[in-house]
Amino acid sequence: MLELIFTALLVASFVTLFVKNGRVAAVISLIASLLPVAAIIDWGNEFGLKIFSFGLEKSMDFPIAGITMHFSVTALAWFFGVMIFFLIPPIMLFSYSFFEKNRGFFPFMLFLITAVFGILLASDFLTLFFFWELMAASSFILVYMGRDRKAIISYLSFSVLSAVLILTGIALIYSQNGTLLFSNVAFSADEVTVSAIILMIAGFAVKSALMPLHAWAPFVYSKADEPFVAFLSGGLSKMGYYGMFLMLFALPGAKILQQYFDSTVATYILALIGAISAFIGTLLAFMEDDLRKLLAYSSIAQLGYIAVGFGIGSSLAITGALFQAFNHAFFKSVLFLAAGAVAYRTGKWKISELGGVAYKMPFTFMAALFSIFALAAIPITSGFAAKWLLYEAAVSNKYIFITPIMLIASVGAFLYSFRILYGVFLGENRHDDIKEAPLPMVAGMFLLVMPLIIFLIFPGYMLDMMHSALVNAGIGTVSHTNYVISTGMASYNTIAVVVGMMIAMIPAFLIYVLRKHRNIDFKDNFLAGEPYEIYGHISMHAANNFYKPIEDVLMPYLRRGATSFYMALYNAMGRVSKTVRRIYTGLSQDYAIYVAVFLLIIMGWLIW
Amino acid sequence: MVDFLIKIAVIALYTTIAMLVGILFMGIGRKIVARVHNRVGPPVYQGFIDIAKLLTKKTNISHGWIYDLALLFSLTGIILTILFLPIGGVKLLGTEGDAFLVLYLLAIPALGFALGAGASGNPNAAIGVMRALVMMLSYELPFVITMIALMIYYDTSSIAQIVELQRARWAIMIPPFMLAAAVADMALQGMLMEAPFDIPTAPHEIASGPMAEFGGKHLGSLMLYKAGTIVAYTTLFVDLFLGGGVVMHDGSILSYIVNFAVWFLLILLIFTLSLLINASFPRFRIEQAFKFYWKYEALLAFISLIWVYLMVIS
Amino acid sequence: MVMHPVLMIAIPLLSAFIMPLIKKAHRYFAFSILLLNTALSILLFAKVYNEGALYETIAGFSPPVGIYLAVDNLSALLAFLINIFATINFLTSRQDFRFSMLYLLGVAGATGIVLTGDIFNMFVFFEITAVASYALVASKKDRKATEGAIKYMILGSVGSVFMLVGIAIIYSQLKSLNLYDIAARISSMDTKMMWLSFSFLLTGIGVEAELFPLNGWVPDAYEGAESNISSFLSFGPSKASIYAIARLLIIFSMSRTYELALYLGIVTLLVGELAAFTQKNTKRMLAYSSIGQMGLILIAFSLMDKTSYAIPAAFFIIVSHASAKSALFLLSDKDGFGDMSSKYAGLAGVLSLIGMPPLAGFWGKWYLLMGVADEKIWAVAAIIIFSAVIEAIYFARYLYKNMEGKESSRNSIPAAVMVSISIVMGILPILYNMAGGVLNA
Amino acid sequence: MMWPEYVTVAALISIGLYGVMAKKNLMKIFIAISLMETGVNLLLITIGYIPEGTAPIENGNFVKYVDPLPQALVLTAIVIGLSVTALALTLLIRYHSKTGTLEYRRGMKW
Repeated sequence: MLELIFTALLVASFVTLFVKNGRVAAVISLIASLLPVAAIIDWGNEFGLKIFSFGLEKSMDFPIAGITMHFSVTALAWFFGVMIFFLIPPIMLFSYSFFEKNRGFFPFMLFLITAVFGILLASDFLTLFFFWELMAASSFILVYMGRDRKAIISYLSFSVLSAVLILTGIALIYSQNGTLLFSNVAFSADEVTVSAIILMIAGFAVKSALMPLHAWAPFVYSKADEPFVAFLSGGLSKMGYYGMFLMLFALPGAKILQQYFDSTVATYILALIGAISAFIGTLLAFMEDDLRKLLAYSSIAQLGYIAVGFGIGSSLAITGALFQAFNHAFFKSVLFLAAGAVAYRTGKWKISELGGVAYKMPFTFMAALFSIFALAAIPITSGFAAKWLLYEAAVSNKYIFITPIMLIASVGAFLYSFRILYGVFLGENRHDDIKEAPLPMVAGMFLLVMPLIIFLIFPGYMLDMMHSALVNAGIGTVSHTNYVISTGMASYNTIAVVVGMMIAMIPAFLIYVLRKHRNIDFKDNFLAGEPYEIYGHISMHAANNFYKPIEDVLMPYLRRGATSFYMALYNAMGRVSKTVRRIYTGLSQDYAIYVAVFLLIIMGWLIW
Repeated sequence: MVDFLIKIAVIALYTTIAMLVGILFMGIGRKIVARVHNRVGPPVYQGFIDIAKLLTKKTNISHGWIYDLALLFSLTGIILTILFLPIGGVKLLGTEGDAFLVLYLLAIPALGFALGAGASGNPNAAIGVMRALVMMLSYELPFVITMIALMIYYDTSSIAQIVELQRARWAIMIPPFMLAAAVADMALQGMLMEAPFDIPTAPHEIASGPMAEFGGKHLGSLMLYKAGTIVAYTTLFVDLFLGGGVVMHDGSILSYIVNFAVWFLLILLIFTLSLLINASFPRFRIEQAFKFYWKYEALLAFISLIWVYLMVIS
Repeated sequence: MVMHPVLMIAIPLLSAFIMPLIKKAHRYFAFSILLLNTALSILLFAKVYNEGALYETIAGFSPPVGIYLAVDNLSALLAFLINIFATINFLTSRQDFRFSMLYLLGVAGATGIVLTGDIFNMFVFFEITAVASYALVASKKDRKATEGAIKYMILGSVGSVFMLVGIAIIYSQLKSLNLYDIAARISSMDTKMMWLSFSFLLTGIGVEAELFPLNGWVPDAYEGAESNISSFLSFGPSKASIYAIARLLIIFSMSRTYELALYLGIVTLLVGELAAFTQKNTKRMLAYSSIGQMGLILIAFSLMDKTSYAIPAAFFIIVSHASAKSALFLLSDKDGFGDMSSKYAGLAGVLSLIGMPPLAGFWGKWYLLMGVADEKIWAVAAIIIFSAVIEAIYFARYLYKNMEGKESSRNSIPAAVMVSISIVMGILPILYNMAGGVLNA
Repeated sequence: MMWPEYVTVAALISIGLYGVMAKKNLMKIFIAISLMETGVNLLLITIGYIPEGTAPIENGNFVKYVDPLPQALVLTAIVIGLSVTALALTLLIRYHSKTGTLEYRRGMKW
């Protein structure tokens, strides 16, 4: 049955490769993408999501002659599966309208889903790595379709870097243990295992765009097709954290690191890197003018929080991290899709060129607004609960550096949130000729917003879903009811917030309702009746260099970032390469000299 | 059920009082500044007159539903925040959330306000919002660090709990928190948008900053929001450093009244202090304010944090 | 079924000389010969796989004097690979009967190198392949092709002289030319003479196997030749020669030779990849990249004595490189990927070369790093990681540069078929029972 | 010990190698290569040579004979050398027709 799902996905992928019509391909992909969702729902009976069951097996050994690939679903994989596979059908729905022609998005997206499915089910390192690489390959092809030089180069090189790091780690573990099965691997605190763990975590960190391995993300996110980027940021980046969780907690790497270094320094560094990612990512985000690059930096920042959670490593922190991962999957997908919808109608990406879209595309705006609330962790979406758990964890562990950095990064999120809201959606209405995005797009976005609202009111459900994953990994869980989370430090009652908000809304609502108003186009108001046309050449939209004052202060410190380091490295390699190529002088006489010298040298080396 | 209704009634009572106090403070503030400037100034109840006038205006102009969100969000958000702050030792919803929640609840009105300003379409409003947001980024850093110092010292993040634990000794009596309180007071200056950090509203510069396009009920509710923020921020400061103004712990009716009076005096004191600074300093440009907070304030705050940390772990 | 491995050499060799007689149908004839050869190689492989290594004498003389073929799993597989790629590659030929003739000669020679068990025979086959290759490179008739062919020829001739010197030294000592006989009695040789002959042989074969610094001809010949001939060079002679070097290493089975091969492989890898890094000309870039890959194969072979992963690693890198690089060379006849199949063939080729599943390159990378980690040679692991990233960068640039194409290449279908062989080998690594025993150990 | 032969072999190969390394004229380079081939052929013959040995033909006096195998090898090597030389000459003709000279000028590099 399980192999049927794999086969069906691959067949669908193969079929869509030959379907020219985007709509047909989208429908096929949509149906195919429901298969993993069904599998997840079925497995949910064991892990806390009881909807229906059709008796899918939970593990499978798939022999290809000599090698056996081991698949089995764990609580952890199931939780990540919920996070990732529920994203895909709405994205496919969105793509139904987004792609008129099938340019290769659908087949490789399905291929990618197959790979992700494989990674989550893998229960040995070979299977994990095989599907990991499959994921890298298919996502690279999707990036390749974005046709951007920097994106292609950076994505491929970082993917390969991640792959070889992970592979070296796996090889080390294998040489130490003689087995690749997760269940048989027994870690011991020696150099080889520790370096394997560190290498693998570095490899996984590339996928989750953790600084300083994030340099590919801005280029890729800003140039590939939007639905893919939504999945890349929402879904694929979580795969890196899946791997990290696997290494650190499921196979108890964190304990080994602690034993080996005799302190929590290694995981502390991970947390610090996460916090710095969050901080720098935020600063870079609000200075960015390209909407997609802004969202890319924001992704780097938001994903950093997850690393902080893993680094702190307490049950509170990990719960928060997983919660944050879940939230990020959904709100960032919506934001990228909304950006895609806006671009679909206006064809523009620059924030300074957009403006006033909300008046024409109110539903897109509403979806984006909700996800921005989640992103900024405003307590009217589930985004707050996750960050709250992380702050509680950091403060209760007395992390005096990490906590302020995280908090201020989160404040910085308000800045770029407003940049999106104002620059793209509000302000001067510059697009009179556009209309609301097509229904499938809007439906896709709203489907993705739903979980953010559900888990606002009932964060306990989310904690229940990750319960068995945490227990299996030997991490305690956070005490909670459906709507109250309590830690040693404080408690957070979502019903109190919601009811309190309803009460607090009464006066505002009364003022709003009791005093009638009439709508006036804003132009009439602030131009005091003068015809707008005479200002036609002046921009009424203050979106160029929006954060210029603070940019002037911060830019000198941020200019020498990781990206410029990689560029310098690239240029240095280019110079080395030019020097090396001088060896091939093009003169056969020189080559003959090389041959003679080579002969003499090896003769000398061997004989004496 | 009766308990619930009583609670609702208490909540309603306290929020109403808090808002009224806020409006009163607006008037007091104008009076104090005027006196420092050697002017007569408007009467103390000027705030009530202004708001009443704005809310009863017949012509109200809106620029669409997003513009109206400003009204809804800002007033709702600030009242919600006040609900989660212990006032004079009375924890309304204070046990249901903590300091982090309050920090983020304070963002709701700000973001709603910003939405409205953005929707008003006036570029000056957007610039004002930009300055407000950058100012927020600036003052949050030192403020957050001092707050973390408190949390680490008292080993709780709940404000109600912090108020409880200050029964024996207010936080400001403890040496590192003297420093922290000084830092937080400067941060408060930014939060209240008083000089030298008043560039976001910049009263004499760009037509009242973000509020440029507001009028009628919208402006009225924004003034209510402004009144609420005065109470909310000063109360937050009092709760964190001055034990919430709690001096009597026996739970009698008298203790409620005394505590309330002490709370009122303390926030008035804090507010007056802030106004005096306001009246005697010129204005920072936004990047100067940013540098001030992130360089000097943050450094001082961090010193106090490390001090506290060393105290706690030893 | 009577299956004599010599048929695989004899048939193309003979039919090569029939070519001038049947000028008109030469293409069909040559193609059917290649097809037949491929079929034979499959049969040969089946036989070797079932019955173990095969030793066949020719013309009745018994070893060590007689000429002699020795076929084991790996050589049968390589013979199969060379023949099947030759068959596919031949589909793209548009030249006249002389091309078909030379091509068949080259294939016969390369197959011979792989199958032979006699060192002088190996030399003869080397010369057959080499002479055919010189002529093939020159067949484009422009200045670049001529220049490339001349350089190839000069170095190749010098190399062959050195190889012959090496053979002569061995013969003078052991009075034997049989590889197995030599391997058995190598220790009875005078040490200095042994090293002398090893150096000469390594230098001689190394020229063909594109080892640094003997590979000066490589970029020029690859750049100058017609694209299908560059493709032939990259799966035919070079792969046969690297296999010959592997045999050489087995014969002189000393830790020093393996060490030398490891260093040589590393240097070749680094120089090749670095030189490719900034190369703008596509074919030249692919040629430099080939050099790097040969280094990688040599590294894999140099671990033969230490770990059982070495041979599968080398094999899969050979498969991946032979299929993918040949396909990329085929596609290099036009600027950019003009049609779907060339685009996907190019993508799959690159992905195979940088080691992504489900392509053969993945298993190559997997086994190689497994082997390196097993031996705990960190420097080598670091160098492999470094070169993999370098390779990824320039291949990404290659893909970007070729994204848009105006005209579709006629080679695109054969290239796609070639790459699909890499996919098949990647999905069914196991047909060969080489990948087994890793997980189940 | 047949040192004069070995010295000759070494000299021939070295001179040939020097020619390949130092000469600009392609014709001279190929002459040098031929020289090397001759040297190595001589080496093979020398290896198989046994002083006062007869030809390896069964004629009654079949006691001490030279090793026949190297001679066969040399024959093959000569044939190969011939074919290489022939091909080289055709290439040189083409090179001359393309560039008008046999002096090698650097075309492709780096």
